[in-house]
Amino acid sequence: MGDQPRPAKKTAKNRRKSASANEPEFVQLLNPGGQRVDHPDYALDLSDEEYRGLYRDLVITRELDAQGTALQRQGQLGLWPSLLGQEAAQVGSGRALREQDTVFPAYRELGVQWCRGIDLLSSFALFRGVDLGGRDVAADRFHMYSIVIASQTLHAAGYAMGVAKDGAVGSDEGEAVVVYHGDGATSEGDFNEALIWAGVFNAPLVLFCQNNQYAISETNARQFLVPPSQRAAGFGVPGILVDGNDVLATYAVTKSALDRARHGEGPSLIEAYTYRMQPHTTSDDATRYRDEAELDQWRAKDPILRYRTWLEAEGLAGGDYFAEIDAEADREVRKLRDRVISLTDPEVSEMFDSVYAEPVPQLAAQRAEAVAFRASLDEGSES
Amino acid sequence: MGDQPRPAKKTAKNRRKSASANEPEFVQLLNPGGQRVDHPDYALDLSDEEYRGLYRDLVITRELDAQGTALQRQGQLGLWPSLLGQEAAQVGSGRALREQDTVFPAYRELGVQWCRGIDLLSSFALFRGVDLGGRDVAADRFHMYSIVIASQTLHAAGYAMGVAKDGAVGSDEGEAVVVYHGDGATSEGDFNEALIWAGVFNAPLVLFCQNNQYAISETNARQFLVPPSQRAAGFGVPGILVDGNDVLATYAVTKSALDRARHGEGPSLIEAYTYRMQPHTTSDDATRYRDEAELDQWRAKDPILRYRTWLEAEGLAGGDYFAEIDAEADREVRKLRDRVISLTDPEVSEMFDSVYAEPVPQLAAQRAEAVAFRASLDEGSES
Amino acid sequence: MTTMSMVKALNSGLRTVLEREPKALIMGEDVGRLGGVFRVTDGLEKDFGSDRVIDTPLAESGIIGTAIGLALRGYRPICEIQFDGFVYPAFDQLVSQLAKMPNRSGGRVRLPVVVRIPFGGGIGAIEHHSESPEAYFAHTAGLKVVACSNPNDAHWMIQQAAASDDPVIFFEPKRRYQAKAEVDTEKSSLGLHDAATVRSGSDATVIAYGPTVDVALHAAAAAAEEGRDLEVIDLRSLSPIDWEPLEASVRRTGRAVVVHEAPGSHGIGAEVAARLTEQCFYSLEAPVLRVTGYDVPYPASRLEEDYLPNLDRVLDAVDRSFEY
Amino acid sequence: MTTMSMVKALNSGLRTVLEREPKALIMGEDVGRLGGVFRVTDGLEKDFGSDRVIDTPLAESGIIGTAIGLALRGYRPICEIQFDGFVYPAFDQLVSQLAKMPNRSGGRVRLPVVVRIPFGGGIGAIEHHSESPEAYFAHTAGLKVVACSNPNDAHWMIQQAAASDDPVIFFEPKRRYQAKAEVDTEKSSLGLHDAATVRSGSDATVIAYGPTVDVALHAAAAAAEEGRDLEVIDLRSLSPIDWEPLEASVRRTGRAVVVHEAPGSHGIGAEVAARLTEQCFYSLEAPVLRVTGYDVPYPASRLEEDYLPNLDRVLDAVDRSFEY
Ligand SMILES: Cc1ncc(C[n+]2csc(CCOP(=O)(O)OP(=O)(O)O)c2C)c(N)n1
Ligand SMILES: Cc1ncc(C[n+]2csc(CCOP(=O)(O)OP(=O)(O)O)c2C)c(N)n1
Ligand SMILES: [Mg+2]
Ligand SMILES: [Mg+2]
Repeated sequence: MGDQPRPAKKTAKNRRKSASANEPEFVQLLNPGGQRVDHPDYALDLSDEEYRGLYRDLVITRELDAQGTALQRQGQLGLWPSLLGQEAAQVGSGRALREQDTVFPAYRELGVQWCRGIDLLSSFALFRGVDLGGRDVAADRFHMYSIVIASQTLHAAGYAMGVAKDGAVGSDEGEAVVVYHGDGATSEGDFNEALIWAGVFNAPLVLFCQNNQYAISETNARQFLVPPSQRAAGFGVPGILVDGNDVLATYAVTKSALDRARHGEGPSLIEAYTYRMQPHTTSDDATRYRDEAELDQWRAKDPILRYRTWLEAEGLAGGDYFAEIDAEADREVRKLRDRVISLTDPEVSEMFDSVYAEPVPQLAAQRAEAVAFRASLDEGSES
Repeated sequence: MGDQPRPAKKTAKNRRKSASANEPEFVQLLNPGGQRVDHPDYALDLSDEEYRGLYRDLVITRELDAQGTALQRQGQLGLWPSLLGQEAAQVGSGRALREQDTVFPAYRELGVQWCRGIDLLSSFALFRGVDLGGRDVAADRFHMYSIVIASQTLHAAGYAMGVAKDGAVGSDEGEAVVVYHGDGATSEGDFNEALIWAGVFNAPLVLFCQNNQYAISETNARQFLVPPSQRAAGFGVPGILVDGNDVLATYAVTKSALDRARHGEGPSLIEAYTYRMQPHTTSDDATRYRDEAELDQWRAKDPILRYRTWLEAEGLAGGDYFAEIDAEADREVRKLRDRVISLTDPEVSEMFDSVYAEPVPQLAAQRAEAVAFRASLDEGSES
Repeated sequence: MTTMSMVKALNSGLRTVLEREPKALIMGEDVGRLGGVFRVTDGLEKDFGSDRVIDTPLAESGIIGTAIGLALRGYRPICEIQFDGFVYPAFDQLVSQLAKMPNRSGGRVRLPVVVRIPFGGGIGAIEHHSESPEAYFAHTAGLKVVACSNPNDAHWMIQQAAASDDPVIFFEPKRRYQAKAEVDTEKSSLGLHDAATVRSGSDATVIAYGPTVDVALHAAAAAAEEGRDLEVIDLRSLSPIDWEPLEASVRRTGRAVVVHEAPGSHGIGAEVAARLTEQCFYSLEAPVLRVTGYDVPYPASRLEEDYLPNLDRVLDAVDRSFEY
Repeated sequence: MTTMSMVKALNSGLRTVLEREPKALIMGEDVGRLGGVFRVTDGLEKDFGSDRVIDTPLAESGIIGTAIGLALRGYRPICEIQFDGFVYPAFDQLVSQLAKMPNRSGGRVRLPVVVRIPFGGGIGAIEHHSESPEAYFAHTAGLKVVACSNPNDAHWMIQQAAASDDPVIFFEPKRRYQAKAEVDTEKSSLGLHDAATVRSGSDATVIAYGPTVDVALHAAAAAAEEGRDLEVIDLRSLSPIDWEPLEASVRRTGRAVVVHEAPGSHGIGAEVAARLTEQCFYSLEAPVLRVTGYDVPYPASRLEEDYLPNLDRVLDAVDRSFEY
């Protein structure tokens, strides 16, 4: 089996077939049953290796995320916002990124981070409370997690303006910027301002909305009458709705939007229609606002299951490969787990040392006081 | 001539004819040449008296506004934001309002205020600096001027939610709410949040955007790629673009949107395409950013001239009537002018008396101090 | 008298408000079906309907802006800001509109809006979930600002805030949410803007509010063992501040320490110190000292114990006061 | 030495920044073709192009949010907020992002963003055009806050702020914009965060910043005629405050009066009073007194002379100080 494009087998028949009553019209390349469907605007041309790689990413992402939940339950993390169910949205888009592209995440983008090949420890450190999520964002081209909803959309828009100012767009080597946000985020003024800025300044920005149906307990009905993918056009920004549980579709759609951006053709918005299978975070009790029946519906659309089915049907991978990936995931999880557990508490002084680039005398005095105070306590407890 | 609808004379021929290269596709019922044009969605059914009344409103509004500018130049006002050129947008929409409707203005809506039959003195008092624009807004159903751009759009959305909560919609007697804002205002987060709120809560709100082409010195190009009337749809809110210099069209379009709202059919947005013929305010120097040629283009679209031409052609009014209105405008202007000039300075105590409903001891002490201080100065200057 | 947590006390207070005042509304993110992330509004949507307990879009400026509009229409909205650190997107609507509109109107418009904000640290949370933004609002003319420190106050103050015709920013110390204490469900002896002497003493006055009242009380208990008799005053109202009992206390004790979680510089403690010094200059044996958060962004949770004022730091300050 | 207005001094300072620092940008509403409503950026778009002097959409959160993004990309944005009262929609981006992101990153990210804010009253303007919001920012850890009071400082401080790798909120007293004074275009003797003794005296210390420095100097001149020798210190930096010269002065004079336009309660004066009292307790002959705006929203312009601290109110406070 060569590296030619893998078209859907029964184009006309499969197309849109999957759309059930509660599914919108979206770009889909692989239906929940694991069958390839065609889309006139989105072809796919991946190598077998790449196809298998997506599976690996999906599985490892899911396992690492599950470990986040486990670590929180074991008291090793203060909080964990699970991405369960959203793996395809994150892996598809994450793998569509090129080396030179830059990511602005929200706070649930472990899968994207994984695809970028960045050490994931920082995200666990953040939720363990040993630091605030600092990393070398310039080297990583993956910015810090952003907790204040939608605030990062403006940072990304500004950054993308800077990319354009640098003349770093206009060719295949151009840089694109992608910002992740949720369905709830679209209600914040900042998100809408980001659309305006990106549009007016023709910034190479892709806004990637993971519409996981919920903003904590609130459904889409409380955020908008018309989905974000349709709102974008009103800002002069093309909007695309994609099956967020279809890793091939999210990959194809994101790649096309990124290419548009890197060639200087401006911003676009992708709405990945997906579902948050876990509560909002480990602090949330989702049984208060949704029922098992709804979860079951979405279980049937599981992004990994359908992809695995297709890989098998295509003969791209089988039991051995899947077992190998499971084992690798296990190793990754254990490695990370050990590192998380051995993360030690920060020094008191760290609270003071990064506030300003140019030191402030008053802070030096406070630092001394806090350090001395801790030392006196530590002495007290030692004696 | 009876009170039947007055259709355009040469329907097919006139329709859209007026749209020149730099005019968008908008609802127009009267072209710059003063000829009636038909629009399939917007009929008009006014009495001769009402048709004449619109002319009266247009002229008086223009003259009162000119007096604002004059008073500022004479040092009687601190500032004046002229509406010159926007009379049709304000009078058309203002006259479409029914008694029970409520208005949230920005800061340039003298014409709407006139149409509501409210004492205009408050707006002059505000710009004279004798108070902050307070009025009995509940009785007037016309709220205070709002200076912080777009902030009033949320107040109006909330108020309209309240109207719906009160069950005061759903019939011809239903209440509608209209909020005025500019083209620049559409860039603020608040404006976009107002669209979301109004949509999600199906509030009886009409957002009336006077697109006068400028936000101080900045043109539309710095605010949006796609005009506000098209943005609205992305929020599930119908948007309509209307010739803002055509009093008949702004009337018809606003009436229809208000009726929609009062019948419980939800919000809509009207973009009245018009032009600010004066600088932003009397403090602005518009020669720095626009030229006479542009002004000339818009002079040719003058809202009053075209309406007068049509009235004459229809035989609805002639020289005598126009002279009579000029005389009335003159009387109104002089009456108002005298009242503005005799507005006296407020008492020092007024700075303190309305801050809280329930008094605060510390403020009472500060009030006493300020009053005593002023008294000592006044004594000093008397002796 | 019944024993309950602050969350329950707030919940029952809000329930009473909704029962008695037909124009009262509750609005905010997740306040409906979920009952709020802290369950303060638990069960209220079920009992009063989603027309009175409103899950709003995720936009804080929108929450406050539409609450103002609802108040203009005669409603009395009680807004919840989910966490302290998420109030800032609403800042313009709070300080330029809610605070100023009644005065702008010459007193013709009143805006009976309550803005509930769970605040402060000590719960092991991530960034933006442990802020103490009260000084921003206390410095804003036109707002009233209060903070409850115990279930009884919470129960009554939320009702008084809802009854006020002025906008009230209502701070709830989230690390005290679950601590139980007695609530007198019959009547309240204090007004919304009264300070309360929660422990009498003669040697020095410790002034606190919200989460640090408990810290101050513990410090006073420890000091008592060392033979020092501390008076503890719960400010309760940060704007206006009820100066009389503070001044009377400091005139008696001659020493004062103010305790809050917010960074010290330009915090509430500065105003308390400045004003008390003005009013009690001859009585003071020592400057009014402050025990506060440091002038840094709230740190990662593993450092919060070092950031937060605690019993030892309060006692240290008392000692320093006695060194003068 | 040349004589120029503060507007011209800022303009030439900004021009120098744009010339020397290729990554510097100017952005805001109407800063381009119009040159800003106060003409501070007059001619800069013409000379440096609309790619470096950027007219932005009308949205303050967007201005600061995108400036942060540009800074993350290596640019050094200098943002203009058109008037003090319009900074609030940007509050979240200022206090939760601009202030905290460098610390969040563990110092790996620096945000060299300057936010210019024309502030204060006395220009006969309508509501929201005369605010003094400096205390909000001074209370925010992670920001630096300065205010210039004269053309020479304006000229140099804007360049120093632009050169700083920390975010700087830069307040410009708009009622002093047109007053001319000498500017040393060769060099500056002061750092961005230095306080300056602008008049030496031995009887009492008057502390001011921005627009009230001029008021304090006039008061000192008037006091001199009555035989009282006032020292006047211009704070210049509100965060951090340069405490040393203040403390040294107060130790000498034993009396201090702080003057600002913002409401007194929880204003900058509270911090100055509290801290000076802590540091100079034994030297103070009287409490540090404050002459400030009242605790009300900025009034209609016909009342602003009554609201603003003036020469007489400063002298009154000095008199009161001497009554102790
Ligand atoms: C400005 C702001 N307001 C409120 C919150 C509290 N909060 C955290 S996550 C969340 C819901 C976000 O929903 P969505 O944007 O759909 O993202 P998701 O969590 O579903 O990925 C809320 C309300 C916040 N972090 N920031
Ligand atoms: C939040 C805010 N930012 C800036 C300003 C300053 N300002 C006053 S009017 C104006 C332009 C408004 O343009 P637009 O909305 O088109 O209304 P127009 O004046 O043209 O009627 C600006 C920037 C303000 N009043 N409020
Ligand atoms: Mg979501
Ligand atoms: Mg405009």
